[in-house]
Amino acid sequence: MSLHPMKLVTIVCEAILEDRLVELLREVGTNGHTAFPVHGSGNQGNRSADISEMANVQIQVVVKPAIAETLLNRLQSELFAAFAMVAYESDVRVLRPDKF
Amino acid sequence: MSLHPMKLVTIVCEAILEDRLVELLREVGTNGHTAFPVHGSGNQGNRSADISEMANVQIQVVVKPAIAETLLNRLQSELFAAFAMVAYESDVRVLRPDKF
Amino acid sequence: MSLHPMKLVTIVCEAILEDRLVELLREVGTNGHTAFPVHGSGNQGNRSADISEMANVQIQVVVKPAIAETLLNRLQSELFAAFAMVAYESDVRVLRPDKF
Amino acid sequence: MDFVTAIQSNLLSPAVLFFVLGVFAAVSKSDLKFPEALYSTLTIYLLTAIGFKGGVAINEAGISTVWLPALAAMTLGAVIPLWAYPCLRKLGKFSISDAGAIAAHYGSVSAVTFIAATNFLKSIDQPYESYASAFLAVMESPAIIIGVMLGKGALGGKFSFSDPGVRHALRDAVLGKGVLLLIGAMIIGSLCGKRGMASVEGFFVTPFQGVLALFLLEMGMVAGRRLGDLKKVGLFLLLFGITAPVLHGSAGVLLGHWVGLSIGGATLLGVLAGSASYIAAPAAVRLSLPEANPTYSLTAALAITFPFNITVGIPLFFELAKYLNA
Amino acid sequence: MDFVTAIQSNLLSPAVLFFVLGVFAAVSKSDLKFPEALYSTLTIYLLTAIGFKGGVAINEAGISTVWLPALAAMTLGAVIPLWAYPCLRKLGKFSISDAGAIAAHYGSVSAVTFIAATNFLKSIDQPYESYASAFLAVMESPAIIIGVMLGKGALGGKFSFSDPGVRHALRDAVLGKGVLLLIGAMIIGSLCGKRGMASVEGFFVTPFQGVLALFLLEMGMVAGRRLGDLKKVGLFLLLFGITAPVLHGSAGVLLGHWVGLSIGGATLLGVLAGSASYIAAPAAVRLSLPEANPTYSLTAALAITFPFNITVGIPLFFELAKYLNA
Amino acid sequence: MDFVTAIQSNLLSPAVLFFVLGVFAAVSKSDLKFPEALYSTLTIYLLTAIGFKGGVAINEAGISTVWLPALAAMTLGAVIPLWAYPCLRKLGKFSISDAGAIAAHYGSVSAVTFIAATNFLKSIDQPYESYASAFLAVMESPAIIIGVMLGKGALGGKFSFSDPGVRHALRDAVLGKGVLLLIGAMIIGSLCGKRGMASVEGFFVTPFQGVLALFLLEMGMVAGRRLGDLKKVGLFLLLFGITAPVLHGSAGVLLGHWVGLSIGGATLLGVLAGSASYIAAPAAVRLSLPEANPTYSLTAALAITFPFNITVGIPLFFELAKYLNA
Ligand SMILES: Nc1ncnc2c1ncn2[C@@H]1O[C@H](COP(=O)(O)O)[C@@H](O)[C@H]1O
Ligand SMILES: Nc1ncnc2c1ncn2[C@@H]1O[C@H](COP(=O)(O)O)[C@@H](O)[C@H]1O
Ligand SMILES: Nc1ncnc2c1ncn2[C@@H]1O[C@H](COP(=O)(O)O)[C@@H](O)[C@H]1O
Ligand code: NA
Ligand code: NA
Ligand code: NA
Repeated sequence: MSLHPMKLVTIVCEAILEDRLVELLREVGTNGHTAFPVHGSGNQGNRSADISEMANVQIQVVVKPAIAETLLNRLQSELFAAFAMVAYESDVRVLRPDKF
Repeated sequence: MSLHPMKLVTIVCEAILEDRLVELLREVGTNGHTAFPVHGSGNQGNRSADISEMANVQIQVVVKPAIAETLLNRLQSELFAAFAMVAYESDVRVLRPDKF
Repeated sequence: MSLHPMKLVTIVCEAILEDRLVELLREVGTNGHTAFPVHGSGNQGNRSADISEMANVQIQVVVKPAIAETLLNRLQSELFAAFAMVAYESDVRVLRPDKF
Repeated sequence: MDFVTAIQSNLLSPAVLFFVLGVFAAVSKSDLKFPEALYSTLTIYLLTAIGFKGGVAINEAGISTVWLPALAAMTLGAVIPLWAYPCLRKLGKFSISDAGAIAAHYGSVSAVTFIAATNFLKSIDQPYESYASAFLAVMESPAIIIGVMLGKGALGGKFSFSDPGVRHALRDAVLGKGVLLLIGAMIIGSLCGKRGMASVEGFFVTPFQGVLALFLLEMGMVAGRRLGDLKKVGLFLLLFGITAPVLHGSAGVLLGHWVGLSIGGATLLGVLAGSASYIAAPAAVRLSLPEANPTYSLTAALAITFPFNITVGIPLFFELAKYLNA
Repeated sequence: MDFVTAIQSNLLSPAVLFFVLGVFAAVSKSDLKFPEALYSTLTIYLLTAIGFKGGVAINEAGISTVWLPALAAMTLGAVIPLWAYPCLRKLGKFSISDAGAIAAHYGSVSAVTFIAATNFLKSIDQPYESYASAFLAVMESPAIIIGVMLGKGALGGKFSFSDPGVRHALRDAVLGKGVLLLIGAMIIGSLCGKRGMASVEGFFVTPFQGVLALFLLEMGMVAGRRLGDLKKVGLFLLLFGITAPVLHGSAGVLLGHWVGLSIGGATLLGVLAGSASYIAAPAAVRLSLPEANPTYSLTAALAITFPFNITVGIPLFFELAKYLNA
Repeated sequence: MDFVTAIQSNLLSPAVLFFVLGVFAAVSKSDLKFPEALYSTLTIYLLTAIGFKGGVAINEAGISTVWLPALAAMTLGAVIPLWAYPCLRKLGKFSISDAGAIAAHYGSVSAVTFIAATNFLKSIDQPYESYASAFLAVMESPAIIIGVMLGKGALGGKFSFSDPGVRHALRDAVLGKGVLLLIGAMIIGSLCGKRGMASVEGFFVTPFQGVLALFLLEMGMVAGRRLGDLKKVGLFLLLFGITAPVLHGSAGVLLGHWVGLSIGGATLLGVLAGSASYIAAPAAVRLSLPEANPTYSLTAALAITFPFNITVGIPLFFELAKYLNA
């Protein structure tokens, strides 16, 4: 078995942004994503998900390192200022590198 | 405090596979798992979770490195071909190594 | 783009502990958290989330390394013995280090 | 009432109009979305209610009245995949497992289509055998089992009952949530009879038609979201998705007429035969025939045959039943 | 019945009392929590039911009766943000986008407040034009569009229709789930008429008032959880949250009286004008005016204006309508 | 009607049969699963409905009629853990916290068992004091508080009211969702009276018995999934899970008879005393007595005592009440 290094980018943001984020993901060249219904808290206060307007979504995407960088840069320049969100990157290893 | 390195294996797949995957996890010797209801997209198209047949599940399991390898190999040989799924491995650190 | 190393602490525990954990997070100085409704299994048996008493929650928090250590230590001393739970730490990189 | 009036009366029912609204919501990319828990809840409710009502009706009618048409229905369900499979293989050029999977879906039945048909009959005051949901219950499983056997290569002699996939299909065909709720509630209804019905009528009967309307709103969205997949399934499956319900449905009406069902009852048997499963079959088939591409069967059942039956099929089978009886 | 009796009768209704219980549950930090799926389900149910009933009423009354008051309602919804915006800018010192966002919320309407008002009227046996939910349907969108245009800087000439934010708002104002369900169900109801209503009455009418009570329990919790945010929004918005409904509501009652609505109908138009949206507007405004702080508009609409209307506003507008008619 | 007929009539009710179907679904590993949101929704509905109806009944009967039997009920709930605790310690060899936890569950009450009992009485046309749900409301908390105090070592003098665990239990026993909904809805019902009931009857009464049947289907699955845990809890707890309801239930019937309740009312007090909590108690106890193993109390309450009461207990207590009254 040989494992290949990839980046996992995790984004937590207002659920209302989901469609727009998925579009952005496609624009930077990702092949898929996974979305989690979540709630939480942060600088913009509690997001308790009691009503859909206050729900969050976490989006995770496994990508090649170059794409991770583009993605984070675009989040920074286009969305960080106006929306409640966090994003981070970490290292993962996959079996089928050409899938991502 | 001393932290001990472990592997975290993450599997995203069709929700219908959940029971079968949990069985497989047990067979390779894991002690527990965590499951998330998720939706997403990938090579096999959108999995929007609007009906249960189109829902995904993410399964995460903290394991000793040797088990991670066995697990990923079995996923590769038994499930990757026929089902919509991704799997990856990453490094984590735990306080109670004998729990895993 | 410059990325800054942070720790991601992941805690999976009985859903009933959620409020208490969030309080503890605040006490150790975190700025936010993300919570996932999950189910799973472990040493304390199946937690199938069929009723809310048997549901789990996963809490993830991005923190400075020093806080991660404090947090894990407090979990160990205050909660590990009495509740069904696991906790682990991993490395992530963020764009806005002062947010965490 | 002729065919056009029948179609019209069907199209102007709340159920069908809410279905259309759902398709519109999906196609126009509205942010309307039903929580998955609501979809499951509505499914559980509809299956339980229809099963329970059918059981009470069996209790009233007596098993001696029910067994013959039920057996006919069951046989029909088992036979449909046997002819559909070679047709899908030869004409449609589908792989063995894909052909088996699609055959399983079309031999099995759609509870919601059946319920919509009972609503249609009720709205035009056409009586029907109220134990007809027994047909629904017994038609779910046989086709799934036979379809999976075919998809495993039964015709090529490759098939064996010890195959885990086949055993899984057998289990799921009998214990899957659709069958379990229908048969379970039916047994309960037949044990409780009228007295039991009196106590739960305010839940299983009073709001039933409105719940169906709400469910069809969701089904419209579910179908609408799959319209994009129509391109992927190819022209043959598009045609199959409309021809199959007409053929199977007509066979069902004929058979119903032949075993002595009323116009309403024969219509319902036609609707069942003509419908394709999207609750019981997909789950059972996915794990038993993992090589089969679920996009084919699900798109055909959900985005072609279901809308066709809901709008045109139901009044069509009704007209046929009327014609046979005249 | 004078004002005090009207308030009293309103306060002692199950709906309002369950709202109070919800606020208590939130404030006392009880572990009572509605699953999000339940909140969505109740919203879908209430919007669909009210739309459908309104459509049936339009079918009965004829479009010739409905168009004038509906047009008046729509105009009122469009005008409110035009006066609220400068007031929020000048007196409240809000930023352009915040002022536009708040104006959009207050020009648009709250379906639940409307439903609570119809319940109030029913409970005191006060008749009203049952097609009044058509006003609800047409008042949701215009204010959102105008509020977003203002928030984008329309008054400073900075605004353009090709702005993606504005186009998004236009889309959402027309295809957002609130509007889509209301208008869609209304069209369905007007196509089906009484006959369709008969079949789904057991779902859309029988349990309706009880479902509203349950929903208000949840709304009480939702509002209660936001009481802590009152500190953040400042004194001006607190005052605005109470003054605006009184002013807008009175204007609505006057206008209703003027276009010939009955006491009940004028009350409902007042309630609509006085209410602030928390379903349609937040979603549309958030993506169109991302720089606006949603805490302002949501707290004002949910934690101030909504409770005010539910308890005091509804009987107030009713008394005003009665007074005008006397 | 003798005991056998009573049991039979109870076993053939939709509610009990759906419970059996649920157990079968779980044991046969069917893929039937209720979404968690549905479980919560049904719980909220049942608690609210039963509380509201009870409140309306109190409004009718007057507090002067209700207070004595309610006080008796409350006392009974407080006394049960006081005898159960030493029995669990001495005979069952349980740890201090486990014994306290189990005692809390058995002193507290199961709303669903109570509701099933009212359904049973209704189905055999046996009248009962309709304010009896007040007993349910006042019996939830005391036992939890006393059980937690015992589990914290109150008998060994180790207990203190400033202990955070105890304060948590006090809070939860009063503000936990079960108690809050029951008492809250009861107060609302007693404020609204008949007039309020008229408006929400179509939701809180009409579908009530059917909703209970659906809920018992889910409870059957929940109990069925825990059957495997029976091995873990040991023989003593198995016996306790059947003996305790019989003893407590008989005491309840006796006490009810003694304070002047009718046959139906005494039956209900017996059912309450004999039932074990699985909504209020588990949540409160888990955080207050974290060292207690929740498998013990939850398995005993859910997988032993609940099925026993639903099937045998209810007709048993009814027969006893009849016998006392003869
Ligand atoms: N330090 C953190 N760790 C994990 N999740 C976070 C953190 N901070 C914020 N979040 C998540 O990101 C969302 C938006 O954060 P914010 O923009 O800080 O309000 C929150 O509602 C949380 O779900
Ligand atoms: N690059 C990716 N990053 C994160 N999740 C993915 C990715 N690709 C696929 N997935 C998830 O895995 C599921 C199956 O993927 P696939 O087999 O590619 O269709 C998708 O529905 C997603 O939930
Ligand atoms: N090895 C593991 N990997 C991932 N999640 C786990 C693991 N072990 C336990 N868990 C999660 O933590 C919860 C409590 O674990 P435990 O205390 O071992 O029963 C379980 O219900 C799982 O959701
Ligand atoms: Na069929
Ligand atoms: Na308004
Ligand atoms: Na008890």
